[in-house]
Amino acid sequence: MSENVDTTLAPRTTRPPASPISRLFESKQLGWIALAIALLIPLLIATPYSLNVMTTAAIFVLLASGLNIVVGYCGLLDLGYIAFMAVGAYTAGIIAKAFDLPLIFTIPAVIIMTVLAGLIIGAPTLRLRSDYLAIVTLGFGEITRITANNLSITGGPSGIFGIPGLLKIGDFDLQEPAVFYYVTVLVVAAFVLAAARLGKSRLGRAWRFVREDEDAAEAMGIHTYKVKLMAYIFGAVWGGFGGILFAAHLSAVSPQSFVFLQSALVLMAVVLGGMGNMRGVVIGALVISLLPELLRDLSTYRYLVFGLLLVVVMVFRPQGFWPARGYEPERMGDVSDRRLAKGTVR
Amino acid sequence: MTVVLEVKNLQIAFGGVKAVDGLSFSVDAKEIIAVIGPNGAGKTSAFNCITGFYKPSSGAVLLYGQNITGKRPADIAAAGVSRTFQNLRLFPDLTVLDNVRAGMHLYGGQNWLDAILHTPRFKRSEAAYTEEAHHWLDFVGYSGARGVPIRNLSYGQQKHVEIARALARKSGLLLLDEPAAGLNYTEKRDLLDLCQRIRELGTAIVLIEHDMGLVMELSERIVVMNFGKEIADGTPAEVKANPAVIEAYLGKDDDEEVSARGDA
Amino acid sequence: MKFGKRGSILLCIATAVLLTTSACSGGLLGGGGNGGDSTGDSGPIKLGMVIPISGSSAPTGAYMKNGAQLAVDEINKAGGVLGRQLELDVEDEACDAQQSVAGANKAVSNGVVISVGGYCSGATLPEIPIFQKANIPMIIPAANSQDLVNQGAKNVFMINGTGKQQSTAALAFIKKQKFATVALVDDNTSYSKDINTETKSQIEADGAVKVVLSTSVTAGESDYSSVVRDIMGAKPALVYWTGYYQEGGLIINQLKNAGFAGQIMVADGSVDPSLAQIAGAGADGVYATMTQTPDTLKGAEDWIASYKKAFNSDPGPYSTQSYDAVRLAAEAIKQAKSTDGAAIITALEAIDGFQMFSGPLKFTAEHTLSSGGFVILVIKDGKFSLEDDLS
Amino acid sequence: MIQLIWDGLFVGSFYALIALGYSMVYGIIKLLNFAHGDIYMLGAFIGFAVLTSVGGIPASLSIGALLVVMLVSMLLTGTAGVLIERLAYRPLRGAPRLAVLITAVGVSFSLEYGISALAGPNPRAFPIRLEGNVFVLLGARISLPQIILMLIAAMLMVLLNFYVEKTSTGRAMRAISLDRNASLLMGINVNQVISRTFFIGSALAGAAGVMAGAYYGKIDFLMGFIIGLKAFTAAVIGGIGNIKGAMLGGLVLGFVEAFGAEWFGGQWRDVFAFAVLILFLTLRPTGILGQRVTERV
Repeated sequence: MSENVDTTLAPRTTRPPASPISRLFESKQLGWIALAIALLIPLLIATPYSLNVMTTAAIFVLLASGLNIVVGYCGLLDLGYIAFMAVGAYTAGIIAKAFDLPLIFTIPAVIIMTVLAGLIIGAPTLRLRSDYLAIVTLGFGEITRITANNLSITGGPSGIFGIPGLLKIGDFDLQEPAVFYYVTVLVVAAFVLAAARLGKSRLGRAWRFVREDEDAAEAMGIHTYKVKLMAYIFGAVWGGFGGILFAAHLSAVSPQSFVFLQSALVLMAVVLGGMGNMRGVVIGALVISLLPELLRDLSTYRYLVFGLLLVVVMVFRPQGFWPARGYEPERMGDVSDRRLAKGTVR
Repeated sequence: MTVVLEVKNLQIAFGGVKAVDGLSFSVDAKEIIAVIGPNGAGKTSAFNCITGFYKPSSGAVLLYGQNITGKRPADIAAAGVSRTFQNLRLFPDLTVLDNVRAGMHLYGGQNWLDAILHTPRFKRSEAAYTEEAHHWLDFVGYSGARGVPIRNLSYGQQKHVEIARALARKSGLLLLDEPAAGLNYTEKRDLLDLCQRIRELGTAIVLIEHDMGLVMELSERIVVMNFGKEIADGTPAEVKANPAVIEAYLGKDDDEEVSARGDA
Repeated sequence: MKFGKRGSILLCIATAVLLTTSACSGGLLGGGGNGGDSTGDSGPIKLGMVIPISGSSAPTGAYMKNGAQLAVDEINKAGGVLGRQLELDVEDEACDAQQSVAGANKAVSNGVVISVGGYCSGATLPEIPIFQKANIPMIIPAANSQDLVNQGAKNVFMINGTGKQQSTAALAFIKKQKFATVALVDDNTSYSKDINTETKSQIEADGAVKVVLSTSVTAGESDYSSVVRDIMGAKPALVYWTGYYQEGGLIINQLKNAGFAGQIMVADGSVDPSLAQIAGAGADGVYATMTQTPDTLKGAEDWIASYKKAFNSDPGPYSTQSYDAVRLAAEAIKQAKSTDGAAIITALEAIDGFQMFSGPLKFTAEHTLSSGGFVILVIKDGKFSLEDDLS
Repeated sequence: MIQLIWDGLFVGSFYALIALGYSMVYGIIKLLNFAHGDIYMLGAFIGFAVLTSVGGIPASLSIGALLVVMLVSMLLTGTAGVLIERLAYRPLRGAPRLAVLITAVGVSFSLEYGISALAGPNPRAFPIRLEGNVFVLLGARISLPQIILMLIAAMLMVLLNFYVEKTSTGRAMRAISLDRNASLLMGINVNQVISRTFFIGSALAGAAGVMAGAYYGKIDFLMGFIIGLKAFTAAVIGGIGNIKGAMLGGLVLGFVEAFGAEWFGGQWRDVFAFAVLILFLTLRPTGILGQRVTERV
């Protein structure tokens, strides 16, 4: 997505000229600027409420970046994504509470459980087309929630509460709201960066190939089912970490937090922001999670507005507000050596 | 000469219709073979059987003597078969370079951890991917912009990219499905030349083609199919003289006949 | 996002550490408006109320808000507390943990000194550590899960009967009416399941009555034929529905349609005028375990009249408890002569005989009501009326 | 046991009515109309609005009134379906499936929370109630309203079947589901036929909504969500795109759920239904009556 100055002989006509604003938005430093802003905000406003809202938003960004791997990169419509967060939050909560451990030590278990969840949800869906896939993932999401509601190990309908904090060493408690906010922002930033980098690697390309044309990808030797499973697994792990942060933030986990609506909200963040473009998704997630807080009094109408927004965006801008632009630098370095028409018989 | 591909009595049926009914031929290294026949003769179905997209009802496909019948397309591709599609199957939203990189997926050279951490290994491998992608685009004589999405390209350019992608797979066998369709005279001459250069790389080519002039000039052997059955297999001269082939083409009232005469 | 400036990461981490340390020292830059301002001696005393304003429990939230507002207005008219006026700060929880935490934090940020909200147990649970950390006592008017006090947080006081007390009342009535067999049905929410399991264990410990069925249904559906089948098969003398009125109405209707001959009793979550509407003709004669409502209280006519005058509507479930919660909060602040959390908690623990709708108040050691105040109501002509005050 | 079968059959006939709309729309434009369950909810609320505005209706007239209200509701929900297709789905024809699906999710949200904003989030008691005698047949309790509603459902399905099999529009529908472009070339007004499909499917769901309101007596703005999922499950079990399959699938799902609830307990019923859906989709995605289709490369 980052653009260099174009120095090739290639015609530029096919590429829309970048306005100063879009150049700013495409800037490599944008991520760092955003992170800096996120880190500076508490200096201006640090009420428990504002910290709480911003922490929630940051966790939501993490979820959206994880779902973006599944939906945006790999094109697998997942309507039950929140199930991965549920698995992460419950695993972390149950273990931390049972052994009275700081949440941070539950990370290995959460990774194992979410990878398993990714495999379990991913494996049966590999052969399915997108619309069937959507329903099956929705089904899995509901199954996860209902199961958590019915089992006693998950605390049944009241869930788990009184979950220990992330980590506490002497007087230094990561659970202190301001500290926790910074921890969350840094963790989320790391995951967003990791997801963005994955997107621009061999695996990330394979995801896009599968999204664009599965048969052609197969013909190139890409095992589409392995690649899809990888997308699920990464999505699941991202969701799992979201779950740990969620459990630490609320100190309680209950099934009501993992209803279909939540999955739909994360999906909206991804879709509105621009599927496949990590920056757009981050913006989308911030909008979706902060807007309702700003409009707290209008909460009755927010899902109506969201629903209409989804339709309008899809009809007029199906690729989202800030989609992946799909350009990359032309040849770097030795532009003189084009070997263009070599061997062409005239 | 090593035998690259051997197709033995291949059959596939959809419902009651036998799309391919007893196709057998073999391909030697560096050989160029054409599969021709009227529309609906089962040529593309045969390709799909060979590359694993269809599971043949019976018969066998051997690659370098190894049985690859009924394997997954990805496994067959990994074993050394690359292909193009009848109607371009590129990745329309991805850049030209990314499309060619698809052919290089099996090169490996990095894993997900490298990607997240941006290790030197990752950077090396990405640079190698890019360089190689440029190389193959140069090789097929692609002259357009390379950092733009495929959508923005002309049909001819897209054809080039698809061949570059297939070549980047670096396999011993290349299946081209109607590579000349929609190309003008100069472009066809370029294609002819390209195929010769591909052969020089050590790659055998099997192509489905309707342009008889191209087929006659390019291929060493020709397999003729009609209604799923193989009706001839021989050198261009032999096939041209084969009464069954003539009947298949002249007996039918379609454009095959016209192009066969016009371009021969 | 190419990995451009390695230095900038270090910079960012450095900034973060810096900010973190400054954050620990309290109000970050410029001592931003952190909570606790109103612990000063001027301005109104703020009461936080985190209740459902949106979502499916929104109607109850409105009843609660009105009840609390009525008390606030009365106290203010009488001169306030400690010479200061009271002010209600209502935040939405939508019965969702995430929103309730945001709401609680907002209340803390707004500088409330005491919380008088809490309807959905699942959403109220995660509020506890937030108020606890801010040294803010919670008087919970409606949420009644035993889990709320099981954590042993010192700042939590429940003035609604707990699931345990409700179960005791149910058992007392069951024995009084000599129902030999009971079926317990919950809707798989924490409130409902709590009562179901508690009732079951109490009945089994008592031994006089037999539980022939204890099951759950999924809330939000229309067809409850499977539970109706189970009940018809188990043939209990009484079905005790511990869930909310939406499903309660459907189950009563479907049971009656299936020709169920036994009696039906519902828990307080189903005590709503809509229950009878949804249940249709079969609703008459359905019992309910409930704390006193203004409708059923003798001598509450004045209160109902002033409620009607203020809000132009009838009071509903938990209007009285919310009203009492505010009055209790005011009383505790008066006794403590301070808005300091610890002082208020001590004052609340010391309160004895404070008159509420449910009777004179005294907290137990675990901060629940010493007597639940549960009574038995019955539906007559589509309206709840007092059947048995269990005294 | 017989009771179980009867209960399953009764719920299944609701599923079938809604599944039909899913299946028809999927068959003709390969769209999973996520908002279809909410049309059912819309139907119930339209019925509610009509009955409330008319005022009290004597119980003796309730069946007649129900039929009239059902017709009105069918007309309106059918129109709503056509409008939704026109405004939300048609502009996206040819767009990636993901985009269309997300649009459908958006429509579903708009309907649910639009009604919630208009009628309030509280559940409403339906103004008329079908009451009737219960009699015991082969050990199963069967009530008169159940029989009436099942007869109405069966009648609607028979009519639909006749329409699809025997009329020219029905033939056009089947033609489009086989090959839209060829149908266009053959002079079929594809847009019109798609509109009609939406109308019929939505009208059936609207009828089911009114029936559910009258039978169960309670309606709320989220009532379509779960039943929509169930109906989709039914459509898949029967073979999506296949009208008889949708009917069969509805009844099968009704049975499966009744037995699942019996064996595992009511709180596991939905888990059981979804598990069956996932099993079907992975093991036999074409359903009971569907034809195996080879996807073209």
